[in-house]
Amino acid sequence: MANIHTPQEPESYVIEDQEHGTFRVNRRAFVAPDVLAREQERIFDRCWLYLGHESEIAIPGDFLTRDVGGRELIFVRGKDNTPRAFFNTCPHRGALVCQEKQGQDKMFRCIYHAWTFDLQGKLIQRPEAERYAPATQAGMHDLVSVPQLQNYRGLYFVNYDVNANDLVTYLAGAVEYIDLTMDHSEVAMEIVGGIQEYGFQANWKLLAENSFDGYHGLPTHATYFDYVIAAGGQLGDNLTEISEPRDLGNGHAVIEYGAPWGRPIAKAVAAWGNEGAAECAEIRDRLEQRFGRERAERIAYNNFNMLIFPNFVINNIMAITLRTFFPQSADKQTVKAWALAPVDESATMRERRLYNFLEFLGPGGFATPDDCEALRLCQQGYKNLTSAAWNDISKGMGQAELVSNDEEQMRVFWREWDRQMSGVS
Amino acid sequence: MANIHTPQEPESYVIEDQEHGTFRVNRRAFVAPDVLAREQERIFDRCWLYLGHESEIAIPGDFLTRDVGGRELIFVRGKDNTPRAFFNTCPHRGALVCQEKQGQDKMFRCIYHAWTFDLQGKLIQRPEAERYAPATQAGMHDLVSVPQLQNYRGLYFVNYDVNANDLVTYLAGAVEYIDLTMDHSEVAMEIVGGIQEYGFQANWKLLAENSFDGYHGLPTHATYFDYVIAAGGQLGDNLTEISEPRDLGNGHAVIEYGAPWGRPIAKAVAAWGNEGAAECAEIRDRLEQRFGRERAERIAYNNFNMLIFPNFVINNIMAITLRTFFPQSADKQTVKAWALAPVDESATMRERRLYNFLEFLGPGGFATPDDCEALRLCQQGYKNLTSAAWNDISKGMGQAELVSNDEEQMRVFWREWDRQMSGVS
Amino acid sequence: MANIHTPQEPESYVIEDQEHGTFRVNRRAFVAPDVLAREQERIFDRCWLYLGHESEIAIPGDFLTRDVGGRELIFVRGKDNTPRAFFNTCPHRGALVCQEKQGQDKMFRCIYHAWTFDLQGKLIQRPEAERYAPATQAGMHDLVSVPQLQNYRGLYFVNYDVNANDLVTYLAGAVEYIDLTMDHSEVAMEIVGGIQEYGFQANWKLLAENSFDGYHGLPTHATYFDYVIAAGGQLGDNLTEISEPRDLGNGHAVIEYGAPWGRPIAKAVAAWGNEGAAECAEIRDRLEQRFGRERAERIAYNNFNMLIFPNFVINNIMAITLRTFFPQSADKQTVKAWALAPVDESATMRERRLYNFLEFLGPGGFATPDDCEALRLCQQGYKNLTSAAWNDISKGMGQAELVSNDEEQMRVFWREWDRQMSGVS
Amino acid sequence: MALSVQRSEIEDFLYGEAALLDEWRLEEWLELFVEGASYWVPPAGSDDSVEPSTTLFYVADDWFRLQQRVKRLGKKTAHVEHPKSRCRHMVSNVRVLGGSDANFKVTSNFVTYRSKGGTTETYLGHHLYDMCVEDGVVRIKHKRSFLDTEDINEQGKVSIII
Amino acid sequence: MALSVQRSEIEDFLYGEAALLDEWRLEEWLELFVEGASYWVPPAGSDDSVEPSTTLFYVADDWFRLQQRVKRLGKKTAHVEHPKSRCRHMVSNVRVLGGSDANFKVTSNFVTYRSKGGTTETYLGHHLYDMCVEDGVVRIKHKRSFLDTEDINEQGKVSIII
Amino acid sequence: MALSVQRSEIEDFLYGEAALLDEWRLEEWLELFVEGASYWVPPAGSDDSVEPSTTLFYVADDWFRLQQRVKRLGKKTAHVEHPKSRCRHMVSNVRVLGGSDANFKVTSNFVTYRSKGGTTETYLGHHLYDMCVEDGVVRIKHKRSFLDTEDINEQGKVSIII
Ligand code: FES
Ligand code: FES
Ligand code: FES
Ligand SMILES: [Fe+3]
Ligand SMILES: [Fe+3]
Ligand SMILES: [Fe+3]
Repeated sequence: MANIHTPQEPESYVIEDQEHGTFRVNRRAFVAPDVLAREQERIFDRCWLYLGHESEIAIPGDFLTRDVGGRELIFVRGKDNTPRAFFNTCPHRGALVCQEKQGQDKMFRCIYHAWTFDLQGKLIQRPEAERYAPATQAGMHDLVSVPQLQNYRGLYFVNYDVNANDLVTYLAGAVEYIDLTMDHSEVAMEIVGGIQEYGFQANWKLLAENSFDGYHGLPTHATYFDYVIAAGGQLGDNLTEISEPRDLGNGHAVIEYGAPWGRPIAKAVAAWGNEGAAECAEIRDRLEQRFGRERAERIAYNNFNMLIFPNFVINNIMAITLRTFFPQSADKQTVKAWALAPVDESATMRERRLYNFLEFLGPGGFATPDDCEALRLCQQGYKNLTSAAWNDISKGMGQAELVSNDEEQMRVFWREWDRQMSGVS
Repeated sequence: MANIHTPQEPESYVIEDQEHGTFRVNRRAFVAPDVLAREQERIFDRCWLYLGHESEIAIPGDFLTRDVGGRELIFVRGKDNTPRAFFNTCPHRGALVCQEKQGQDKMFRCIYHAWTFDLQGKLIQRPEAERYAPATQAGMHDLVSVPQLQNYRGLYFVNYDVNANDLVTYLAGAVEYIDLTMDHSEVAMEIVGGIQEYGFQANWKLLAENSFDGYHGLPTHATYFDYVIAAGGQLGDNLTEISEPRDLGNGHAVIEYGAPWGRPIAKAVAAWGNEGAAECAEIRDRLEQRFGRERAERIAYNNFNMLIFPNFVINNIMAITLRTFFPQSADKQTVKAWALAPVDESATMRERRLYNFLEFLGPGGFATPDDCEALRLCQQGYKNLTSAAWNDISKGMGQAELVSNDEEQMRVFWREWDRQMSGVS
Repeated sequence: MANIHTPQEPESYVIEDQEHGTFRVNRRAFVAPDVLAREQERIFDRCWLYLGHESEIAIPGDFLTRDVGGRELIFVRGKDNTPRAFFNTCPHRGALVCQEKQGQDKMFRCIYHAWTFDLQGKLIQRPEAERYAPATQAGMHDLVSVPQLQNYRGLYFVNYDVNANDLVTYLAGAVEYIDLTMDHSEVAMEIVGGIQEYGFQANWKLLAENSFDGYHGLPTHATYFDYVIAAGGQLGDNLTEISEPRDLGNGHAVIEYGAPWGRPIAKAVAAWGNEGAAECAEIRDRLEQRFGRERAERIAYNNFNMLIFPNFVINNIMAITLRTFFPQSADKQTVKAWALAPVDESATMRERRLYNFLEFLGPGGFATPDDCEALRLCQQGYKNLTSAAWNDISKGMGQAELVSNDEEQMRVFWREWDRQMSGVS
Repeated sequence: MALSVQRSEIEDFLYGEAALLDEWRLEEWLELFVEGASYWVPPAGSDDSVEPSTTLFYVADDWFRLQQRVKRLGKKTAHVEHPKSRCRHMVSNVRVLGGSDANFKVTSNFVTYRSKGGTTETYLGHHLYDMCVEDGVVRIKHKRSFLDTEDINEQGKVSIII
Repeated sequence: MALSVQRSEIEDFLYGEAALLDEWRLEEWLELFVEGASYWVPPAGSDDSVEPSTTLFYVADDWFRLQQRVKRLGKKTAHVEHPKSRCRHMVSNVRVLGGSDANFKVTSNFVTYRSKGGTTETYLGHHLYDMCVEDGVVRIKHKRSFLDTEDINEQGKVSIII
Repeated sequence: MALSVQRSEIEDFLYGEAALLDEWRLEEWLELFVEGASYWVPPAGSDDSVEPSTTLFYVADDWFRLQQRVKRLGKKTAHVEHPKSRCRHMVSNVRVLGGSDANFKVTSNFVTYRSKGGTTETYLGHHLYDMCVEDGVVRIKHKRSFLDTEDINEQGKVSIII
């Protein structure tokens, strides 16, 4: 029997009780269609949403199509070498004007009546144009641009609210971690190997939490750590002692920590042999020359999982993954994930990076499928929300100092979610 | 991400600006469930809807079942040779009393408790009838007839509004084109080869527009015209110069035009050889004797695409197709299409007709699949309706004289749609 | 075209007219989502719902998981040999803590963060427990018990309304027929062979009616009776003359009647040979010693179909089946069915019982599939509800004495349904 | 005694069986069985070892009931299959698991599609056959059809021979 | 004249045909036919006996139109198949129904999957082939593809060779 | 050196492989590979030419990780597959594309069904095998499984061997 009878809204979805050290979230937030509609209106239609990386449209004429926040967009580099984002909708009767996932072209032609647009979105041709009255507004027959498109260090975001603050202000403390990532290269970073897309039956916020949930690591991913050990790693051997969650403002948060796995930049593991150790040492030296020892080691050894509110993840771990995810419905989401790498890394290191990536991440990895399964089971469990109504996110509350296995980073997410959903601006 | 956040209703769905020569339709009309519910109530529950052709139930006992406007109907020719339409619902506990798509029988027996009805819908038998009190109203246990069933020249329509005007008044100017079609035969017209049924992911109004959209012909159907030429046709060779849209009243409209393809009645093409040319000449002569030269050539050479509001199409082109379509949801529809032909045409001409039909029309034709694809892409494009909200249907506005490649005929449709949806009566 | 336009609610869904002997139910009750939501709130969230039989969790540590009334439950026998029912939802972030359909274990461990619960639902372990503040309420991190769990003679029911009356009061007259069933054994009754699960496209109330609809037997199940005869049975040969419906209170009702088929307890048929006849005679004698002749013969010869409101069926016929069913949506339901038998019956008799069961019941039986098909056709027929709005359930009204082929038992169901849906308490 | 048939002959036999089922020629289908043969369909998701004496099957026909089932399906009053559903039996992964002409085991995978009333139901799983060859003629002694899904909530019934 | 080919050779042929279709090598696919061959797709749920002269088919191509269909599908302006859909043709239950080298009948079951625009459509049914062998080369004279569903409301079109 | 195996033997081998996977006998399945073998699953909709060095695959296992994958799937802590899903691997259209005993190519089409948690997921596509025969024993050197759909939004994962 499906969850037919959704209970009334609680007085508050998020209840934080500092005194008793409890933080609870009402499970109706994960199942109710009315909540989803409000999220669309108050969160996805107002926040900066990740669109893509500059390297995905490297030269003029490169384009890709992507659904972002419920819209179908074209991300294209114009003749003038400027990246632009358009709604993929013909101004005539509305057909998608571009069907390819990505490509390189000089124009977009609608199949229905052959209206044709240049890379800057301008209508450049339509059959029997003489049968039209002169346009009353300039551009009324051009492709519509997204209200706002901005980038920080090659990461392009869109915002459907023309009045939203600028991107860098929005990113707030997240800028520091984007820098830590982009600084891996002396030349540029690039998306390698295209995109991983998959979907599963769980509310999108479950993946937001999971993306930087330190607590689940050992129990959920036992088989991955078995594998790391089988590959010659040791659970102790972290090269860094840090374990810390941080509130980055505007609902963004991060956990920074040490881990036993190898990092292409620049922490070698046994499996990579002397050759790998040498290469890592060299990379670290270069980093030291560029940034000094402390920052160099932070870049080289420290892992971090960061969520940029509401749904953009940068996990800088055994590889670097960018990830975003959107709801299809309250109980289903689709995920897009990418691997980011320095354009100037060696072929062997690139190989190690992708090998690392696949062993943990993605639909065939040793970890991600277990995450998705856990989240699916949560969604199932919420069928009981009339009687078992509250999630507990209290771990670490009232502790002198917080560690990355506590749940503070999720609390940061939920406080912002609650603020935006309550309509506080 | 699905289109979760449907925007508020616009002040008006249809905005016609004669002064600037623009006509726009808000795309919310194609995606919003509330619009669909209102269409059901104000359009499909009040307009005349096509049920079937008399030739489909030729003799007493012939029946067919068909879903029309969200209802499940039985169309049956009674013992008295009168066609009737009943709701296919048992008066007892509601089972469909007839499951066959079509057939020939003496009665309908419900499988659940064996209540049995004659061809006139009367309950003629039920087990243990003595356990029932005498009926309080006559016929309360008979099959329920549709509120109104009327036909014009063999085309049967139902109306679920018992107060609706009679069919002929409703058809208004469409009568002229029905006559032009039915006059093909000196005996009678018939449905040949049964029915083509298919569905696709686009709002039903997209197909209403498309059914008489002249503008899309060349770009959308380039491969069909390639084929016509490969078959020996020439794009020029039309035998008629007319190209004209007409408003037929009550939201019905038509475009009448010349085209290069062959018409079984009575325009030969090279591929048909001398024999075909001769046969067409002969048919045309007979027409001339019956109707005089002008009307004869109009019947023989002129093509027309007509939409009878809201959803019945007669396309008299390289063959004659009847077509109707109903929404399954805002973004999905199912289509029923038939071929109509003179009972008295020659076997070769019948062959040419069906050959013509299939080369253009239907799920395997060289044209229809491209239409459906274009409409599917429009529906996809409407995901962006919050930012790209308006369809443009302005072509030809402000022109001295309108041609069939303009969009006037769609404007006729939309004016009537807007009138009925606004509740104006 | 789907049923897009659901009509307004009628003044009353159930209209009983004693004077004219008519009883009608509005078909909107079977299709409208708002009705379903109200059923969930007023019926399924307030009535006693069947969970399972004690024999399914025979020893401490035995558990099963089952969806009941839209919830996911764990039914488990604790260390203390007490059966309990918990919501299958982790108190942490909500994952199902148990995925197996059934099994035997010492604890339940959540896969996400490894919180672990004992068989009594208590949290007994969680990683890094020291990072949590002391619990503010006892048990706030334990599995949540269902509000009420009670049993009558081994049949366990749950109630999601903590204020609901006790089970036995609720069962009212149904107790008599449960006793008649449980008295089959001198030791205990048990579920044999697990569970039959299936679903079909019909509103759940259609199956409620069908489960004790005597009227449909002969027409719907003609092939089954053909089979009984082919197997050597005779339609006459019933050993009992009774044919009677009874109102058992609180919406429960039953029909008790004779039938030609064999009953493992204790009516032999030709196919069972002398050996079977002898065994049945012996069983009947034992019954006579225990209960006297009259009750013994009632147990041995009388069949009954009982519906315990809203959705629990005990059919004591050619075998004993327990059955419950829940809506997935207004037009879809899933069914759970079991076979109940005396633990102490002979191997041959057990074989006959299961053989009997399968020949009539279940997805592969000679009868159930035809029932489901009839109900599916009713659901289809309700597409016409705007014009064919009323089910007729009048059979037997105004008759001096009612028989099991009348529809009184369905009227009992509908009167209670109407009372509860009208919010009368 | 050795086994005198190859996989290829068994495939011919099984493809022929599927065709008889698709064409609703059930009387002829019954002739593929030896007298006294049986036909079982255990609950979806069952292991190969399951027995009808201890588990509630969907179908557990002995020879008498199998004949009756075929008779039933031939009647207009077998409502669920009248009008007849349109079926297509896809057979693949045929494996002869050995034995002798007197008794050998065969397994195959199947996907059976059943279309009626506006929907198409998919049955998928594997068959286990006990077969024999007598004077060159292959016959079925025991057929078991295992549905390799968790349940039949979508299909709702086993009203056809899958 | 006898029939000189076995099922196994026909399977090689049909699996090869399926591969050409999956890879959109339609010009080569056309070479599997004799000149003057025809290709039919009757309405879903049709019986094998149906004829395009009396029934409205989805496809009833003579040799000319079949060639034109292949040409069309090679063009960017065949919008429904440009960009190309991704297809996979599953062939099973191959049966050689007899005849002579000059003309013999073959049937097979199929499930063809077509993915495009975010959905995957499933076509299922059976093929009937009239074939011939000339100096060891198998060729198709007449191909009929029967969709064993009630309708194509889900698929909506027959824009590929199924 | 010539190729000493026929399609029929390869079918026996592939049907046997499918059975091992359906029965979750992964250790035995691993024995079908030569030491140093590899197993790849590229993103849905990929062409046969795609390489894990330039594309982000779902699975790109060398011999070490393939062994580890089998180990992982044997553990209770491989949560997505514990409890085990019920799978059925349908293999069809087997074609031997030639080569020598030392190295030959085989392709087959597949539909793999995975049922768990109340849903059945369908994986469809084709396999490409590099194989060899040593003293009559067929072994896999390199297996690639191509999903012929646009994405895996419905399936969500490749947690089984497809
Ligand atoms: S819809 Fe794009 S040109 Fe008409
Ligand atoms: S429902 Fe038709 S006879 Fe009862
Ligand atoms: S959700 Fe169960 S332990 Fe975290
Ligand atoms: Fe994880
Ligand atoms: Fe068109
Ligand atoms: Fe019944």
